[in-house]
Formats: sequence, C-alpha cells, structure tokens
Amino acid sequence: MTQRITIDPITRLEGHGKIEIFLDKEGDVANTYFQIPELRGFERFCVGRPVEEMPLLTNRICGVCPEAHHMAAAKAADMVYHVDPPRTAKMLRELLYMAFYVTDHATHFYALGGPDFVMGPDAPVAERNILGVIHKVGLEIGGKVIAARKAGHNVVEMIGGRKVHPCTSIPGGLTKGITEEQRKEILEMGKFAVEFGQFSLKLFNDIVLGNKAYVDLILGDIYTHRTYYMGMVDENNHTNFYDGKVRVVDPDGKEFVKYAPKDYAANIAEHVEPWTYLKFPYLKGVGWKGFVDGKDSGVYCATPLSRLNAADGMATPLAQAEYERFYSTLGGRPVHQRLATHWARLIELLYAAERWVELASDPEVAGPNFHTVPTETPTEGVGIVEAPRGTLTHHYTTDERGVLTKVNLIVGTTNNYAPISMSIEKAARALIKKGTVVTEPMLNMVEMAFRSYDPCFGCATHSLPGKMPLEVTIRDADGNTVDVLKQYC
Amino acid sequence: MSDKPKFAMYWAASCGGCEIAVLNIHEKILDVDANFDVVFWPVAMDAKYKDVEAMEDGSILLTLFNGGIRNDENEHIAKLLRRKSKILVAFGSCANEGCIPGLANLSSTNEIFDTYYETVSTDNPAHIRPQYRYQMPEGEIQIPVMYPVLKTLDQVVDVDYYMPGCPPESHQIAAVIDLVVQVLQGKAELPPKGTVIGAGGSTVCDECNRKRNVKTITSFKRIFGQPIDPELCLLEQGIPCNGIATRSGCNARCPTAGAQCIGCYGPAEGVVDYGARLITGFASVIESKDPDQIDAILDGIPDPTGQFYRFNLAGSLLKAGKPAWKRNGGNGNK
Amino acid sequence: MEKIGVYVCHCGTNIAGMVDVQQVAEWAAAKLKRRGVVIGRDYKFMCSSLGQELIEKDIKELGLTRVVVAACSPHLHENTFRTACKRAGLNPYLCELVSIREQVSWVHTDKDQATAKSMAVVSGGVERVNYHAPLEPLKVPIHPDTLVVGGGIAGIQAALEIADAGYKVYLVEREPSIGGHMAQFDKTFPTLDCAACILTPKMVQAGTHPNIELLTWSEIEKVDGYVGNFSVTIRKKARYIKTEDCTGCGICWEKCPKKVVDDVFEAGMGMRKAVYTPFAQAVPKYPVIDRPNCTYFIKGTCKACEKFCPTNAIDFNQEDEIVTVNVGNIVLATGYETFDAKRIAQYGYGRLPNVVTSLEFERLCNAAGPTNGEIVLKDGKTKPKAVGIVHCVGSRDKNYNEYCSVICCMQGLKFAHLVHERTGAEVYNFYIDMRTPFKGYEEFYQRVLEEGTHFIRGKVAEINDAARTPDEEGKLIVQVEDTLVGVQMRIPLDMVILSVALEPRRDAKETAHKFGLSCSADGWFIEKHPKLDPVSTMTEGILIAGCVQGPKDIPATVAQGAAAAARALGKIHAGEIALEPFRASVIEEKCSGCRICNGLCPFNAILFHEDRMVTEINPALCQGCGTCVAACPAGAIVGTGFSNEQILAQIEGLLLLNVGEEAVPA
Amino acid sequence: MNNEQFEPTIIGFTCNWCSYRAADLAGTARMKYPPNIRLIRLMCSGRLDPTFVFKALTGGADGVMITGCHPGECHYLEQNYKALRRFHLIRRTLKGLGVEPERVKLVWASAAEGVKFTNEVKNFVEEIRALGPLNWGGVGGNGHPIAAPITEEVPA
Repeated sequence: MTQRITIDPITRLEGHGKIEIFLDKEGDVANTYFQIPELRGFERFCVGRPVEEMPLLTNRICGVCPEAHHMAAAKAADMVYHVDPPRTAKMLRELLYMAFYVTDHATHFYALGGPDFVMGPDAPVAERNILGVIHKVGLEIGGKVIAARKAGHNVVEMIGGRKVHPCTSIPGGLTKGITEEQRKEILEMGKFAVEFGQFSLKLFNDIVLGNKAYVDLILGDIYTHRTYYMGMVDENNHTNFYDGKVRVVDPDGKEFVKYAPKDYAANIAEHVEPWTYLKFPYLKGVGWKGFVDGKDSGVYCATPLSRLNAADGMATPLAQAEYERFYSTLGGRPVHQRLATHWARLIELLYAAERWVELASDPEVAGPNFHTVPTETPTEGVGIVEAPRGTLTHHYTTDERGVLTKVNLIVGTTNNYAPISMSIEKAARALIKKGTVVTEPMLNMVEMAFRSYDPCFGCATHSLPGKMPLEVTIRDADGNTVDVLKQYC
Repeated sequence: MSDKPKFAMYWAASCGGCEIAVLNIHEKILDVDANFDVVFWPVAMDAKYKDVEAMEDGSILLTLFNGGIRNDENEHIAKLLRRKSKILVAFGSCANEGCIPGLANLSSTNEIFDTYYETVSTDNPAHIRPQYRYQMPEGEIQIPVMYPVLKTLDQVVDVDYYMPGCPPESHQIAAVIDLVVQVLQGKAELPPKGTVIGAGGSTVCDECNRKRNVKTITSFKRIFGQPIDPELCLLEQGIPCNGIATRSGCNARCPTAGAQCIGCYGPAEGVVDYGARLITGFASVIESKDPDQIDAILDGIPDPTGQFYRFNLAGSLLKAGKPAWKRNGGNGNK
Repeated sequence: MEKIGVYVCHCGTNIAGMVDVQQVAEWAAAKLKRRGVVIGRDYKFMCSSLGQELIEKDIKELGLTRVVVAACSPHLHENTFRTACKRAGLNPYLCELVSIREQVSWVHTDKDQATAKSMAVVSGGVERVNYHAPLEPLKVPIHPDTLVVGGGIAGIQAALEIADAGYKVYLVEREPSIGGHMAQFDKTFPTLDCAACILTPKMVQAGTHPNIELLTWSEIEKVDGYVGNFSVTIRKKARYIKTEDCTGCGICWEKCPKKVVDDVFEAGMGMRKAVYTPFAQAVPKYPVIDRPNCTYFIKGTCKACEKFCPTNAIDFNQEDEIVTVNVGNIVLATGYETFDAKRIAQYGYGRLPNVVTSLEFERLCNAAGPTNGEIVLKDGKTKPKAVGIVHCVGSRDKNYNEYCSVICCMQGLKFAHLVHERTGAEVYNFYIDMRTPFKGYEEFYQRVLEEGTHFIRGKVAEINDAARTPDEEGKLIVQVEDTLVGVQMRIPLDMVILSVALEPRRDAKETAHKFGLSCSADGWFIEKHPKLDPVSTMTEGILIAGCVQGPKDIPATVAQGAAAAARALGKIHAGEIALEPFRASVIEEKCSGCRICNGLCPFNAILFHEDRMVTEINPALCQGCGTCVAACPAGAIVGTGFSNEQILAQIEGLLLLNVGEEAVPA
Repeated sequence: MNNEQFEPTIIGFTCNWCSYRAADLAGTARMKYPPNIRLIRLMCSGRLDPTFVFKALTGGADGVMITGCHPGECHYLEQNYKALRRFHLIRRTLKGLGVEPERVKLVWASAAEGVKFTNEVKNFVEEIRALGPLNWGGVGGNGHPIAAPITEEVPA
C-alpha cells in the first residue's frame, strides 16, 4: 500500500525547484534528484556581439543581481581591452556594488529567508512572507526595510543610470561620474544603511539567537555539511566583493588555494549530468566524487557563510566585531551549519554599508576622471566579483574588433548546485521516514535548507530561461509514482 | 478569503528583474496589499499551484505576466493564467518581445547545447547532453522540453495589455497601479484592449535632453572609443543610440547617463518591425552616395543584427515563430 | 467591412488572350469574399463607356465602397476609372487600378501562370484598397507669368503664342541673340524658302512684344517651388554694354581691333570681333563684349569701342546680375548640339580641309555667311566639281547614337539641290535608308533625283586623300560599298559634307536636374507620355518643346512650341490646378523631434520647430515621394496614397496564394 | 522539395517614374520574362521601408527586388540614394539573421530601360532559383493579419 504525500512547493527563493524523491521498500528516501529544467544559452548567443555590450546583456541573466553581472562583465571587458580604469571609476563601481549588496541582502533577509525565523517555521503560510514580517515586526520597521532598499536603489540609479539593469560601465570605466552634491547625498544614505545593518543584526539577535529552539535548529545536524568554502579576499585576506583573489579553504578552515581571476579554469571545473540542464562546479584540485561532502570531495560552497569562512576577517570595524562574535558563538571557523548563512548575510550587509560610507567619504569618488579610453587591441579577459549568491566568473575572448568569439560564465548559485542538492536530500531523508505523514511546517523545513543558500535560479539558470517550476515526484521502490506534485512558480 | 479583487504576478522565462522592479515601487507595494488580494506571486509569497487551478475561470482580476515562453511548462502556465485572469498583461520586455533571451532564436537548440556543455571549464569527456527523459536506477526522470525558439506571450495566448521595458520603470508601474486602483473605485476607465500601457507614444528622443541638429552620419563609433560630449545627441556623435526608434516612457535613462539607448522599451506605437525602423533611421542619414563609402561607414556597426534586434528578435517579423522554429530544429509543420 | 467590386478587363484579346479573365473574376468573387469582395466581373473593354457604366451601376446598386480594376497600366487609365467612380459618387481615390496587361499578359507566355499571377495581383489590389482613404486633390493657384528657356524657333514660337494671348513671358537665351540654329541655316526644306526671311520677323516680334521680357546672354541658376508657383533665379551675364544707351549702330565692332574665330554662329567658318552681335539681324540689337578675347580685359589697354561709341554705351565695369522671377509654368526649349565628326577618325574631318559638317555647309551656302553664299573649297575660290554628302554621321550607329536624327535625309537632299543649283557639280548622296515622310518631302526627293544627283546606298567606310590613280590626285576619295549592286567603290570628290547627328546639349543632365526632370538614356528629356502627352514632363508645370525632347525638323518643332504654349495657357486660364493629394504629414504626438528626417527632403518641405521640438511638413512643397515616411524611426510620418498599411496589405495580398487564402483573416 | 524545378516567388518594388515605366515599356514592347515576380508601385525607391522587405520575406517571398532611378536621375532628385543606403544595411542585417543577403537585390532602371528591366528579372529569378526556397513560412510577430500565433503543444 503506497502512501500519498502532499508537499507544497518551494517558494520565496528567487527561482523554483524540481525535486525527484525515490523511496525504498521501507518507505525511506532512497534517492533525490534536484533538477534545473531550462537552458537560455547566453554562452552561445553572446558570441558575435561587441564585448562592450556584455555589461548590458549579462544584466539580463538575473534581474535580482544584475549589478553583479554588470561588474563582472565590465571587469572582464577592461581586461579584454587591457585597460585599467582610473581610481574614480573603480571607486564608483564598488560604491554602486556596495549599495546593491545592502538592498539585496536586505531583500533576502526580510522577504525571503527571514520569515522562517521572524514568523517561525510553523507559522501559517499566508503570514510567512514579507507582508507577514511587516505586520509582525511592525509597520515602522517595515518602513525601515523599504527605506533601506530604496536608499540602495537610489545609489545604484545615481551611478548606474538605472535602478535595475545598470547601464554605465564600459571598457575603461564609466560613461558618467557623480557630482559633489550626489556624493554627499550618497554618504548620508550610507550612514543610514550602517544603522540599518546594525538594527537588522539586533533584530536577528532578539528574535533568533534569543530563541533557543531556533539556535538548536541552526546547530542541528540536518542543516550541516562539511565542504570546501570559496570567497574573494583582498591582500589582507579580508572579504571583498568587488575585487581581489579567490580564496578556497578546506573543511578544516585551512587555505586550499588562492587564485587570480585569470586562473579560474585551472582551479574550477564543471561536471555534467544528463538529467539536468545545469552543470556542477567543483574544485579541479580535488576532483568530482559525486554528491558527498568532506575533504576528499571537490564539492565547495560559495555563500555569505562561505565568504566568511574563507576570509580571515572583515575590512571594516563594526563588521569585524560581528565577525568575531559570529565565530565565538558558533564555535570557531569554519562554520558548517547552513542556517548560519542568514547571520553571515547580515554581517556582510553591515560590511557593505560601512564600505559604502568609506567610499562615499572620499572626494575623489566625485572626480571628473571616470574613464580611460582603451587603446590596445582587444583579446581575452576574465572578470570575477562576489555575487551575493556566490563567486561570479565571466570569461570572454574576442576578435580584433572586440566582437566576442567565446564566452564562459560560472554564475553565483551554480557554485552551490551540488551542496544544495545534498542539503535537500539530507533534509528529505531526515523528514520522510517509513510513511511519516509529512506536515506543511515540516516541509517548510526542507525548504529552509534550500533557502539558506538564497539560491537564485535566475542566475543559476543564466543558461536557463527564468525560474524553475518545482515538481516533487515521489515514487515507491518499484519506480511507480506515488505522487507528483507540480508547482509552476 | 477577502472579497478584494485578486492579483497575480508570474514569471516565465525571465530574469526576475520585473519582480524587483515591482518591489521597487516601495511604499506603493502597500497599495497593492490594500487594494488587492494577492493570490499568486511566487517571488514574494507562498502559493499553491493547485489553488490557482481550482479557481474559477476569470476569477483573477489582474495578472502581470513576465518572461518569455521558453518551454512547454511556460506555455502551459501562460494558458492557465490566461484562463483564470480577466486582465492579462504582458509585463516587461520578455513577455512583450522576447528580450535578450530572445537572441537565442539566432541559434538552434543543439548549437546552444554544444556551446554550453563544451566550455573551457566544462569537464565533459563523454560529451553528455541533457536528456528530456532519463532512466535512473530508481526510475525515469524528466526535464521539460526546451522549445526551438523563445516565443513572446502573445504568440501563445491572447493578451489584453502590453507593458514594455526591461524592466518596466517603477514610476510607470506605480502609475499603472494607480490607474487600476482608480478603475476599481470607478474613477477611471480601462484603455481599449491591446493598448500599450505604462509607456509613452513617441520615442526616447522625446524625453532626452541632449542637443539635436539636422542629422547626418559620417561614421559610427563605439561608446568607449573616445570622450563623449555630455550635451550633444549621441547618434550625432556617431554612437549607435537606439533612442530614435525605441518607445518613450523611461525618461531617457540611458542617454541621460551617457550610455546609448539599447532599446529595451521596444518599438514605438503602431510599428510593425522594430529593427526595420532603426535600419531605415540610421541608413537614411548616412552622409554618402558612394556604395563603397557607405559600406565603410556601416563597418562601424560591428553587429547590425544585435544592434537592431537586441530586445526584439523574438517579436520581429523575420525571427518570430514558425519559420525560426523550423530552422532551429523544431518541426516546421507544428 | 468594405464592399469591394473587382473588374477584370479583357482588353480585347490583349489580356484575355493570355489570362483566363473570367476565372480571375470568379476566383476573386469566391475566395476574396472574406476580404470584402462582393462582386467580380470581367468585361471586354473596361475603359469603354459601357465598361465604366458597369462600375458606376454597381457602385449605385450594390453600394460598393471600394473598386479594384485589373486592366492596363495605371499610367494609362488610372484617371479614367477614378473619374468613373467619382461620377457614381465614390471618392476617386477609393479605386485601385492594377496592371495585368503590361505586367502580365504582354510579358508572360504560359496562360496558367499568367492567370495565377493575375489572381495574386488582384488580391494585392483588394488588400490594398481596403486601406484606401477618401482624398481630395490639392488645389494650387497658377501664377500667370511663364518662363521660356531657349530662344530658338521652339522657344520663340511658345513665347509668342503665350504673349499674344495676353500673358507675360520671360524668354531666356544663353547666347547674345535669340534665333537658335534656324538662324544659321540658309534654306529650309522642302519649300526652300530662306530661313532668315521666315525667322527674323518672328525674332523681331518676340524682341518687341510688350508681353515678352527678353533675357539674352543669360542662364538659369536655380529653380525653386512647384507648379503654379516657381521661383527662378537667372544670371544675366555682363554684356559690358549699357543697353539703355546702345543703338546697335555697329561702330564698336567695326572699330574693334580684335578678330576672333566664331565657332558658335559661324560654326568656325568665319570671324567676328571681340565685341559683337552674332549676326546682322540679331535680336536684341545690342552687342556683347567677349571678355576672354577682349584686348582691354587681357592687356588692360585698348578701349577702342569705348572711344568711338557715339552714345557712351560701353561699360567695362558691368558685372553679372542675378534676377529672380516668379512664374506658374516653365517651357524648356534648350534645343540640341551637333555631333563632333572628329570622333569618326576614318572620315578625316579636321584633317582633310574639304570635309565639312552639315552645319558648316549651312554657313558656306548662306548668303550672309563667310563666303556670301559662294560654295567654294577651303582655298576660298575653287568651285567643287564633285561633292559627296554622307548621311547618318553619328546617327543610327551603335558606336555613337542608335537613334535616327530625323532631319539628315531631307537636309542631304536640300544640300544636293543647292550644290547642283549653284555649282553644277556632280553630287553623291551616301545613305543607309532614305526617309522622306511628311508633307512635300517625297516630292522634293523626286525632284532632286530628277536633277541627276547620285544616290549610293551604303555606309561610307573611309574618306582619305591617298590617290591611287592619276585622276584621284588632289581629290578626296570616298570608299563605300554600294549595297544595291554589291560593289566596292572609290569615288574621287572635291568636297564631302557630313550630315552630323543631332545630340542633346552637353549640359542636358545638369539642366534636367535643375528643373527636376529625367533624361532618357540618350540624354533627351523624357515626356510624360510618348504618344498622348509629348509636351508635358513628369514634373507638373514644366513643359518641353523642340529638339530638347528628341530630334525633329522645324515644322514639328514649331508645332510642339505652340502645343506647350497651349498647355501653359490652359493652366493659366484655369487659374488653379488640382494636384494628386499624395502628401506626407507628421503625427505630432508621435514625433520625438529626433531630426532624422530633417535633412531628407530635397524640396525643403520638412521644417523643424525648435520651440516645440517637433517636425512639420509643408504640404504644398511636399512632392509625395514618401522618403521621409519610410525613414521616420518612430513611425510618426504618414503618407496618403502610399501608406504603410496599404503597401503591407498589398504585399500580403500578392503573397496570398503562397500562404493559402485561409491565412488572411476576414 | 520534390524534384520538379523550384519556382521562386519574388516581390519587386518599383519607382513610379522609372522602373515601373520600364516594366510598362517591357510590356508594350512585348518583351518576355518569367512570371515569378510581382510588382508593387512606390512613388520613389526612397519610399522603400525595410519593413516591406522583411514583410515580403516573412510572407512567403523567396527574394525581393528593389528598383529605382539611376544615381543622379531620381525624379525626386536624390531619394534613390536613401534606398541605396538602406539596401546596404538591410543586406548586412539579413546576413546576421541567417538569410542569404543575395535574396535582396537593388537594380537601377530608367523609364527607357525596358530591356534592362526584363533581363534583370530573368537573372534574378535564376539567382533565387539557385538559392532555393526561403524556409521562412508565413508568420510575423507583431499582430499583423498573417501573424497567427503558434499554439502547438510539445509533449513533455
């Protein structure tokens, strides 16, 4: 006799999932498959386009983090033309990027990941969303969230020309600078962002860390994986989102490798499975051993948590303090508990806000010298930034006119495809046992595993059109379908 | 359930920028909450697909549909929402004209696979390609079938209104929400079916403050190749700015920011083929009567096809629908 | 939905012979119902009054709102059918004439294919006409003054006709005097009356006519405007003569020390002075000073003319004068030039002194010419004993001009007669074909035959002075094959006259461009219709007369001059003209002021309002070419008569059979 | 394609003042050319909107012939040069779209050149025949009459 299990779809992540769960004779989980169902083909159709369009075209890979693609593309294009943008240009780009980080992390914590904690995993569905959060924490705080996002978007617009899909980065710098007035305005907004960062961490303290159940949940085994961690660092091995080298630490927190963008292909490879459109990146130096964690598996993770694990500290004081509190609370680096990612994310938010203020305080950011005209013949370039959802790599080759002949992209969430699959399977195994009647809150806890990565399949599916419908199919040992649950959002 | 009119927003093959643009109306989002019962909005709230199926046809008042139609699942839900919605709005460039992902219509499915699964960083000695149906030890699993071309929403279902932009500008979204709210309160009328909403009736130049003269083009230049005069029309500086043919409504954001318009708002009112308008606009004012010289000048546009159809390819005369479908590996008789 | 009537013409067998017209009509009625076709008829001659009545009847009885006629080229009968619709109360522009004769039945050879194509053409018309809109012709007032360009017999005739009717004429001539080529001739065929005797009275008339303003020694600089309302800029070249004081007494050219070869009027056969009138009866009588040759202008001293001028009419400080005149119509009668015989080296022209061109010979036998009418050799005294006349020099010749210059045969006969009469010499006509149509010409041919002139049918191969036999010594030898008897001949002669071709003016293309006309491949101006409208051009208000339209003799030239005048007079009398209402206009809300179109109009019909940042089109200046409509990137410019909707629909219609009738929704 | 010879469909855009009259002249002179071409009369080649070319190719034409007055002889003085420029850019764009640029041809023919017109049509028909049919079917994107949406389901 086969049990019918109803499961609600994974939502509130910027993308959808298609999960196949197979049960064995005992009705335990035998295997799960997490599939990405679509392919968009940017690598193909960007070929033939002029390279200076990449910051505009690749924006459209992901409307959630277009700024990340805009920056990675701009940096790759700089390298293609062998041009080093003037200091003002670099500062402007990073400033835009910091403002974006604040809005993006805020969006995730309050609208996507946050509700699990603010409302609690077992809160009624209708309330487990941003409106619910606002209702619970109060309109005044809701207003703060909205104000913070607004501030970030205003900066993105001032420097990037548009709120979504910025348009000002070109090989050698930007098409425009900012005025001194704008700088002051941006500085003020930055100060507000810092407050907001501190406030958000306090909220996390009170609601989450103050609640033992949540802390246990975070520290519980369901949400733990021992993998390698990746993140970009500056010359002091402090987290940096815009520029630097990519550092990877092993499950014990020891540096495994630190590579410059141009060497990415020597360190990262992508594994292909026939049952999904998306590829599985892994550490070349370790090799692909399948969906397993541990030191011998090339599977790595690139998330806010990973970035903290991969760095020796934060480059700004307030964030550094939180960084230390984070590890002392959770028992030292590296932290393997995925749910801690939400906390790490807030620490990054604070860092971004502080960096925002730093940059906006330097008058040179409003200087007139925001572009260097490229003079060299274009050839090849790699641009890497830390997207909120993981290390983002753009690699271009062009002909002598700067028209693309080769494009390769390894995108934020993609880095985490393997670990996400593992987390889902682990959660499923923990939850679906011998005919358990699966409850909605319990399933939301599966989703929480998923959601901690803040997976963005707009990004991951850069190679895919849009979002993944979630389809959970549960089958018995004979392969008969016990139930198919389709969710097209 | 409240008796407020029902609102839904869905993303098919899109980047999510449209959702963000909607979130970016900031306080206005509370108006949506106040005036609508949001029944379906994947990015912002939990939702049950089966609930949507269970709804009466036409019971959703307003659905903003963004994203293009890349596979059978996209088309399936497009049809479902069409059935359930009184007003279906093609929201954003993807749903309107295919947007950047529509550039995929230049290549066949296999060409896309052969590129993506063989990149420099890909470890694929067996040249594995995704299988729509695949036999695992535990049983067969499937992934949706990718269409040979990306289609626009009105190529698969009947569309009531079109709202262009990549993404639509937040102030335009806010304006449309105001309008709908006013209609709900009986203070305003809905525009006729098929109307383009949340945009202007002219082209970007209409909102662009750059100085303009009688146009003649002696050469085309790349945006990064030289200093740009911040005052003068970009096209007159030789920068192939698409503003002349692109629908107004964005406040000429890109030209104002010193970047050429790339055309995300699509064709102006009543235009049949967006690219054709640009071709004729650019070509008509080339300053030469000599074929060779004309060619030399046109060499300044390294990628005419991308230049003229960047956002519009899936909605263009030549690359839309059946023929391209066939050419890209689909069965032309479909 | 429109109610469309489709009418397919048999044109006797012209169409019906190659197209199953009945099938086409029935197909349209059946298959194009859903596109609005309510009736499809075929008829023997749609353009006949009965055919037109058929349409009118249906319009009234079936309430047709659109009409498609499939017949001959719209250039022939578009108006016919529009007028028919108008009579029946349907706006004429709701009628579309599609061509299945010139473009189907006459050019195709397979009846099935021709019938299929006709269907396509008809459905194209049906789709198109669905998008037609009622239009009203554009009324333009006609300025009563007229400009005549060219003071030859054609121009003079046209000018006199109009002036006599009481309207003002500006007669512009490039040379110092009117008269043109005819003034250079001695006799005119076939009547042999003296050219001067019949021409000079007309010249005087023109010169003194109160309604004619002569502008000789003048050239057209620029033409603006449109029919009814041209504004023409004319350069009056400096004469260095105060015409108000000059009496034309002639003392100045008597006294002028500088002799110049006159290669215009005397065709290089005679001399003139640096201050001169081309000929005695010149009109106007005032001379001009030929600046490049005038000693004073070259050396800075002389002024003989000034010293002796009894009325102090000489003025070395005169400068070119620019005048602008406004006229409603323009008659172009700029005439022709003669073929340069040097181009045919084997005829020895320019090398052999006694090989002369027809024009030179005209001067030679002209009583007022360099030899006072004595036909003598280059030595100036010897009378020729044998003279040859070579026809078609530069005409009917693939290497030069393929056309026939029309006048050469009669001119050759005329010369033969004159030579015979004045020298008694033997005369040989070397011809390809003798062409003597028209009144009295053939009789003249007979007369010359009877005078004993030799006619040798054959194209002259070579003319040289390389004697082979004693009797050839000092002679010109003409080598020719008499193709009638098939023998090669060497004919020793004293003088050979080359009947050189008439060619378009060297600057014909420039002139055409100035006036917005088009030239044929040969360079002659193209008339509106070769048969039915040989005096009008494609450009409303600009008429052509004389050889500018193609080679012709004096009677034909005079007739065409008069015809052109009549045309102009008709318009002037009507006071206004109705123009095809095909015009472009800007939809202001759509115009973004991008200024793409601003530089595209050669007629300056497009203006830009800086204040409102929008473009506007002046309908009176717009010629309806549609270039701006096609160019507007915003689709903000619309054109009546050839709108996007109409053309796109016509494309769909033409391709209907390719995609299947059902593809087009009702 | 079956083995019987391919009969291309060609849309020809003619200028009211020159090439259309050249076509008339070809007719009055009873010159012969294949029936594959169907003519549309424009007032001037300058009226040629690239949309017309794309429309024709999308609507079932295998080739498009653009004709106008010879350079310098345009009835509207110089509008044919605008057609020339557009023609060049149309060809470049078609190439990128995967359509052989040779399917669009520009021919200058004066009102007097009935013979030239006839020969150009003959040649072009053969050129297109050699290229084979344009597998472009008949569907356009922006809601024009023939642009019927595709609604076929693909089995998942």
